[in-house]
Amino acid sequence: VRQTPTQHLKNQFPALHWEHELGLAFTKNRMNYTNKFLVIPESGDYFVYSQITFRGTTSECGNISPGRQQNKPDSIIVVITKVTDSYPEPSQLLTGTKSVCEISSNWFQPLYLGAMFSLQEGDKLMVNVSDISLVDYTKEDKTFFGAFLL
Amino acid sequence: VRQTPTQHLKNQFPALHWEHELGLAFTKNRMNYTNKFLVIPESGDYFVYSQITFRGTTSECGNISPGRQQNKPDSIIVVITKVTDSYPEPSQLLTGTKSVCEISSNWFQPLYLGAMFSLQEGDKLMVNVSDISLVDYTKEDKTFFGAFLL
Amino acid sequence: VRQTPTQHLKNQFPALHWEHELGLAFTKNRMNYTNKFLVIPESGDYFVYSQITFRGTTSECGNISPGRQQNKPDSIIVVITKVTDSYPEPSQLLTGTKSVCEISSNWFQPLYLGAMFSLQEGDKLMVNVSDISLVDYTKEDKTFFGAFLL
Amino acid sequence: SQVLLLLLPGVRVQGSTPGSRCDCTSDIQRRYGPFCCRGCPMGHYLKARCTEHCGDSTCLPCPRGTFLARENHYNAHCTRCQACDEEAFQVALENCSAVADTRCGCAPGWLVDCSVKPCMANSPFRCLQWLGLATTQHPLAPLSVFWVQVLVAGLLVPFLLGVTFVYLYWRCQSH
Amino acid sequence: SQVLLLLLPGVRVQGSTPGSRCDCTSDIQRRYGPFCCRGCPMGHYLKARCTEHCGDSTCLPCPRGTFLARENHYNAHCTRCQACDEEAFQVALENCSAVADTRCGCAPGWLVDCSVKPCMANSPFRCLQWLGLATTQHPLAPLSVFWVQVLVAGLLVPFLLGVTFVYLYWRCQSH
Repeated sequence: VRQTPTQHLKNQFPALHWEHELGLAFTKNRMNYTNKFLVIPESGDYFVYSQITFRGTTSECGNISPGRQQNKPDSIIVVITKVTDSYPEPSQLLTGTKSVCEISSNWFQPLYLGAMFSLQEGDKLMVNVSDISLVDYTKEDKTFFGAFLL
Repeated sequence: VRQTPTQHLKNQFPALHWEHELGLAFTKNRMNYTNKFLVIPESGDYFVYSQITFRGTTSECGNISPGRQQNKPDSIIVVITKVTDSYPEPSQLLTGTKSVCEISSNWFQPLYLGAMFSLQEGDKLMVNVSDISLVDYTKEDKTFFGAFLL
Repeated sequence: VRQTPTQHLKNQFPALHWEHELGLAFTKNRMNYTNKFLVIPESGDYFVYSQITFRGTTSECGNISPGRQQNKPDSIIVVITKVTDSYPEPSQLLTGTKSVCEISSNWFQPLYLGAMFSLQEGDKLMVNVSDISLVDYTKEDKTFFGAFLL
Repeated sequence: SQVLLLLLPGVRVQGSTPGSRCDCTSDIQRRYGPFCCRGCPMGHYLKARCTEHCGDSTCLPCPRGTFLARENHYNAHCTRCQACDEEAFQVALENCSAVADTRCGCAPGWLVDCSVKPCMANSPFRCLQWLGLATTQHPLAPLSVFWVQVLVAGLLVPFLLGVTFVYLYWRCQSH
Repeated sequence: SQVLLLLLPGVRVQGSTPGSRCDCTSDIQRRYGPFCCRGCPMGHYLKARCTEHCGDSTCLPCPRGTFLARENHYNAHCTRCQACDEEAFQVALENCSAVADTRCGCAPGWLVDCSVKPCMANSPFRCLQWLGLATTQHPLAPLSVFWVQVLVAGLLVPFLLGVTFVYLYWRCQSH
């Protein structure tokens, strides 16, 4: 499932939209993708993974002037979230969080996540990010999201 | 298996304690967790993975003063180690090592590792880190450790 | 498959050579390694992964002098590439790309990649890096590359 | 290899108010195969589904260190409580209970210092001692020492020159 | 669970010039089991192999948003077109077609500013407005303005005082 990000959810970080048919993206064996969610077709143990490449121009924190106080960093966060019928609140399965305080004119870096979970048929997975405008969506080999039954 | 760190081993980096029953953590199919070790129930090929989120206040290295020499960085290290009856010394399966020289007032970042290994029944896996006090153990979706039979 | 890098390919980034028999490295079930390529023995869905640990001495970008302009960062890039008989050009399956602008005297950091792909019998996988001289090939637990059939 | 499941003694069957209508369409019940079951209350997880129409699910209390804050659910696992970051001098303002997560914060007399900008709801934070505010909050960063020197040089030198100039001028006039 | 494959109506069979020799050794054909098949043209992907010796493969046009730039291939998937980085003010100089990827660049009057050093073929880049070059390309960073002031104050003031002092001393001696 490859990535075309649009901002949607209210209370959490915005969720990403994904391309799920073209190029390297595919869904098979009844794994379904609808409106930002991967839908689990059958209960079992799944390996869930994602990489998000973030990029930005320099942060205020990286601005070095003589006699400067140490600034607070910005941050980049990616969360793989599960939404399930059995409980009214989404739960955070995986979180990648990194501080950003770069002194260069611009920066770019990936955050990778992957782990095994017991999921139920009908459970839905999505990827939320702290700031969609920082996500590098230009190439499908840099930003991706997937899951497979073990 | 989720993480509650306590320092124990002498000669290597300290090993982490893990929560293996509550929340997202679980063991099944005779995979066992005892005293910081995942114990391999049957010989075979396993995918072993872990993420450790480190966090700290600024390092001396990041202290910028005019005409300063370039300092040596601190570092954060995570090692997935195998202990086996067939050999008296533990062996390092996977290592994530990163230099840290942040100019911000504090920093946080994850290190992720994952790969396939042929393991024997009774082999034990543990996670060692360079400095337990830098490990963010507050939430199970940030710091985790797992293995599954392929 | 463990890593002994030599520079070879023309138009892309240089490809790495790998150790595929000694230590933790192994090939089995007709998965073959020849001349920098993992060769896919049978069509199917594979999980492909790699970690490259990069290290270098400080970059010009990290050189902080009072009144300095913000410099452009260097970068470290790792690409897992597929070469197939069915198409005359290689295709990039996974890319990890990070800017580097460290103020310390030296730096080191890993880039990890992993995802599932539908591959055909005879497809070949290789790992390319932006600069072989920055790759830390000293220990097999820091820099590795692998794939397994799901 | 198979999963080992332990039957726990002391199981308590939970349910909502007896006699309330049961038609599987309201939030309260949920269809599991032929039956329509009532959900579990907060602080409990679903151990087994009901075995008769409009029956009660078998729900067990969340183990210590876990919680579930919502009513009428069918979750088979309780969520793990977060731990407070002792390295950042955080304290548990409210300990985790079976129905609510730990609430981390700063002890009285300590200041919440958000670790990132912008500061969001669950951003990491540190606790700074309020008392020693002048020293810990804004310790004299080594860099401002540099500025003190510049200031001294920038003021003192002209002042000294000025004094010398006035003295010489006065001596010159007095001859 | 099995994969669902849809047979698409309106399939077009592709092939190279009829009558050209067919011996599976040249680049043009490729052996698939007993048969030797012709490859697909650019802009098409392989839907099904030929069913007779030296027959044509069944090739379909690449869906919108994908492309394949090379001839006589047997690829079952088209490559996805790259997107231009709008956050970096990039524009598509050439939109993606079935036979060529998107070509990203900067609009007329904008400057390509490579984001990394050394700058390589597909290095990330930003577009800077050319017009305001003096201000945007190397805007006099606020920082260096500051240093100029320090320099002026640090040199000029002692110099002026020095000159006044010498002048007065000279006048004093000459009386």
